[in-house]
Amino acid sequence: MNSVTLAGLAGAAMVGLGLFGLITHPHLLRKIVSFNVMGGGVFLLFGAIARRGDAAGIGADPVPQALVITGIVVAFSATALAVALLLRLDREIGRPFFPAKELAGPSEKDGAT
Amino acid sequence: MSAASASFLLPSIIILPIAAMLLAFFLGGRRAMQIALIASPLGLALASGIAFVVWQIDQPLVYVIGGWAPPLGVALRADGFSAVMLVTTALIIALTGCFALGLFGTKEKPEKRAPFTFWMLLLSVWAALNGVFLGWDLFNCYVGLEMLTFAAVPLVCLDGRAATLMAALRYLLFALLGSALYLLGAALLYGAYGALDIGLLSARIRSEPAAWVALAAMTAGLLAKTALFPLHLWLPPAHAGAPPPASAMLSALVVKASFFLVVRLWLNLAPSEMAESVAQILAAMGAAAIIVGSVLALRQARLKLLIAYSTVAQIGYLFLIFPLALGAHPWVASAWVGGALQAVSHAFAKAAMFLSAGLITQALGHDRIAEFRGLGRKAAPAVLAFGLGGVSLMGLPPSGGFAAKWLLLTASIESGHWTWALVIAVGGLLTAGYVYRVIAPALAPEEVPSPTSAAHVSLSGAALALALALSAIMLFFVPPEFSNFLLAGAPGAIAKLVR
Amino acid sequence: MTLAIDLFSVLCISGGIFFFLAGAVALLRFPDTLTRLHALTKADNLGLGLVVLGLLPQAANLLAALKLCLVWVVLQLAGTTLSQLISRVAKDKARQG
Amino acid sequence: MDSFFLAAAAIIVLITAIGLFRVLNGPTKPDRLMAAQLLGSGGVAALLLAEARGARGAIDVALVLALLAAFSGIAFVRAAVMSRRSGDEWEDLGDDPGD
Amino acid sequence: MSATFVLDASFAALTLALAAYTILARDTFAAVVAFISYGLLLALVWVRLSAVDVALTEAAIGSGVTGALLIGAAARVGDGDASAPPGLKPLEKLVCALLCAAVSAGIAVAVLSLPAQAPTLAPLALEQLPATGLGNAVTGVLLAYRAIDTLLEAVVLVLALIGIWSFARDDHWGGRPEAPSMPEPNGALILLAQLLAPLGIIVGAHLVWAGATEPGGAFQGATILAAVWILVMVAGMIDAPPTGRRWLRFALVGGPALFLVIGVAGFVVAGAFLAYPEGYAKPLILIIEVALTLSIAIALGLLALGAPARREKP
Repeated sequence: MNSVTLAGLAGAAMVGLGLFGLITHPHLLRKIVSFNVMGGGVFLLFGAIARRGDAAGIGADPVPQALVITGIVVAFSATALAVALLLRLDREIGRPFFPAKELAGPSEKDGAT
Repeated sequence: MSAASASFLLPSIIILPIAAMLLAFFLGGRRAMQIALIASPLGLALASGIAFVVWQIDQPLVYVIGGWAPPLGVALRADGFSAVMLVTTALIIALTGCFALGLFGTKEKPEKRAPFTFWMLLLSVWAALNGVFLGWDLFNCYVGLEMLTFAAVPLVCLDGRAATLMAALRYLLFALLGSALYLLGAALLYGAYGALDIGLLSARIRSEPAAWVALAAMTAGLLAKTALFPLHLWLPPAHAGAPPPASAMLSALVVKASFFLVVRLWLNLAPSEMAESVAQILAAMGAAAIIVGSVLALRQARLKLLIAYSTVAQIGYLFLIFPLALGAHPWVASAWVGGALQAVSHAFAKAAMFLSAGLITQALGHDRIAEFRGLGRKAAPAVLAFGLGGVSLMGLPPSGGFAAKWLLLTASIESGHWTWALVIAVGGLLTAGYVYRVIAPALAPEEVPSPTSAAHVSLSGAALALALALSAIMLFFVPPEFSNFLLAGAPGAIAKLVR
Repeated sequence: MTLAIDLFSVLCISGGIFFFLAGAVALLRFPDTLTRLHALTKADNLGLGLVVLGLLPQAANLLAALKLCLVWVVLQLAGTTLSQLISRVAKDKARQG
Repeated sequence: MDSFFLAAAAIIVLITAIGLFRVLNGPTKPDRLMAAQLLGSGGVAALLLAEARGARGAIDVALVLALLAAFSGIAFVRAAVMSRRSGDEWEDLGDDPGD
Repeated sequence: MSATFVLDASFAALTLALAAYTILARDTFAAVVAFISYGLLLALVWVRLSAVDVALTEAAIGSGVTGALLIGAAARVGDGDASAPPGLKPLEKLVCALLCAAVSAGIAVAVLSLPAQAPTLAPLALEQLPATGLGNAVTGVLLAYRAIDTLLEAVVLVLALIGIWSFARDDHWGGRPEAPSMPEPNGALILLAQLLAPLGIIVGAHLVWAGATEPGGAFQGATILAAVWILVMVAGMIDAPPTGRRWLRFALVGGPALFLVIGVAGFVVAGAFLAYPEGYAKPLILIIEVALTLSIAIALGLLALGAPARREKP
């Protein structure tokens, strides 16, 4: 066992934790936070893989590093999108949850026009 | 034209919608619509060009971006299947774009939220789809998928009602979970094999734990995005709640992108011994989707929800190809062609059905099936387009859906997979059931004839819906060469078998 | 000479550790939010300040030394402003409630 | 000297992290925030020590952290003030025991 | 067991503990604060993994801006305990927990089974680096080898912004986002903004410039600029811009558009899309990076500000 494998295992555990939060939390903001924890785990896994690819004296494989940078920016955009949607929804229905009773699809006056 | 000189078409078809989108965003307002309308025929021309070249050279067209060869760089690749999907996408984008003129066509000066956003998202969906269908690098495909999600989610809630906002957020959460799992798998594959290029990976991958975990995670993520049963819960409210042209794009095209990548993973990338053990599971989920989706569609009281559940069912058919298109058997070619035809004919039929549902809703002011009596008189062209789309969905001849299902059926029977053959047949009957549920009352005369006449339905809209439905029908008449074209660059065993 | 510098660094950084510890203890033991806030800010700044001071003679070049100071100044500014903001809101709240 | 830096970095992060854990459950929101702030300073200190150990670029990370340190705190205060204004209750900004 | 391993192990344990707290905490606000700290520790872990470029990104975006966004949202929506639907039953939770544990275990098995001789593209990336004129291989990957991903990502930011704006009310379209400033002006905050703004601009520019040879780059620099911009807005010194303005749209698409134009020019002058002509790679990359930085900074700032929420007078 070395530090790098440990980082990979920690990443694995974080993915599981994030997944658990995403599935079980009814609070929508908690789901969004959980998604970010899960993302952190995936990125950390990438980090361990980059560090394993240490060669030619640059410490870590640059390709996975670049992928993680892209991934972090995409995850931020996703979070911003989800938060904006959540805030709008919260304003409409007054609470940060999906209602317990399943929504009835498009409303009656779904003119769609 | 040599293959090398024509390969510039591949990046071009990604550049075009992106450039159009950036320009439209800058110019704003009405220009967004005009740019989208100008870009779509150009895109169709590019897509046809790619299809023509692939057909001519009879092998995949490859483009190495920036001259940096994989594994360091990224390549794009179009095989027959990609080319067909590109053309389908361009056609449906163009036709739904024209249809949307009635809904989101803007004349006045100040920029309006929903119309402007719609045209921007239309261009973005298109760019992302082209990226995924040409993607030959797992991470490049990830970025494409994310782009698709970010474009598709706001389409769901363009009208801003609480129900659609909820549907959009649920869709977003499912999609993000899917992307995270997909990225996880890509990371593991890179860690194990040092490449993200599908071609290089397929040469290096072995049946070992890292590969199994990676492919399982990616597949689970993609299935969540495709809404394969039992991960379909987000789809019906999202697709039924969106405005009709948006629903058409979402149901016809967007869900196909993640299915396309599942095909890439299991038929192009995974070693066949791995694929064979998973194929039955995928097909079983597909079969369950066909039955459950169709039964749920039968029970819907609202037309748009019925069509959305029908998408859940029709996606199931696509997954039947996995056990049938594997190995060196005589039937794999028909399974492969059948699967591709199903993807394409469903795209046309479903787009036609959602657009006609939009017209029907417009004519009646609601989409409650129970109150459809007399609809045939009020909105005849819309009902006709819906019916023709339905013919293709249930697999009646002559239609693209019939060709697709017939090929899948014969492949199942030849390979001895009687269960799948039975499911295809039962699915067809159930489909006939829910299409009949809509058509029968629509054709019945009204109990109390109302004075209103057929003036409600926009003729151009109906013509576009009909054109889409007829495209689904016309796929029945494609020449046999079309099969060879679909087989160009098809995954290893399938292509070898034919040659 | 290097020994003297190293000794200086060790002393300063150890002092820094002490203040971080003090900050953490203050967070746990002090009775109310405002006193915790103030104690924490001080400990925070002194702790980091001493670490920076200890590292200054170890800096490779002038730019690195400058960056060290910059980090401290920025954090000092941020911490002070934030604690001022929070205490103000807390006071307002106390006045209202 | 290297091992001293290493140990110092570890100790600072551990101390501040333990402080954070102790306070995460409250009593009040500002406490939690300040504890996070303390961990931020600790992290910055650790990064500076890492740079001294030869981790190139760590100081830039420290600089970025320092620049953004106040950011979430300010977001918090602003949101607190806004929700107070709009009449929502902001239960534990003062000294009333929360949770 | 070496001292560094103990350090790494304790960092990993701490980060994991914070992740667990983030997920399991009852209180939403506490969870978000824990998440911010989690991001901070991740940045330290990235430094330990010799990935300083990523550490910078994580510190700036992963922890910094994301944290601010989430904390603002948490303050807005609160716990909502009263309206909470009934949660999962303990048994269902247990099933979920087991499922997630199985996922983690599966990934762990995969991690442990990775080949001892790790495949790497590092030597290849370094070997080709002189052709780009860059000194930082990560920037080489982002702007040369995999430039298409970076281009698409810059477009994704604009797209996410369009998505967020589309959640506005119809009559707010083209207007300004909700006023980002504090209700009453605060002297300390204004002073902070006045001092940090020039510093932030210098540091941001430094990160972009240094990115060619050392850790840093457009995304990290842009985040600092975005943060400074928001700070100045929160201090009330400037207002959020109206989202319908032509100059703002231009600033947003300028970076990706220039990237695209240079990429298309590559067809003609360098023989491939997104290829750079020999000898001109470095200046072109720097131009792209500067343009991207500005566009990304504005996009990130606007993403954090949210949908338009005020009517703009025509």
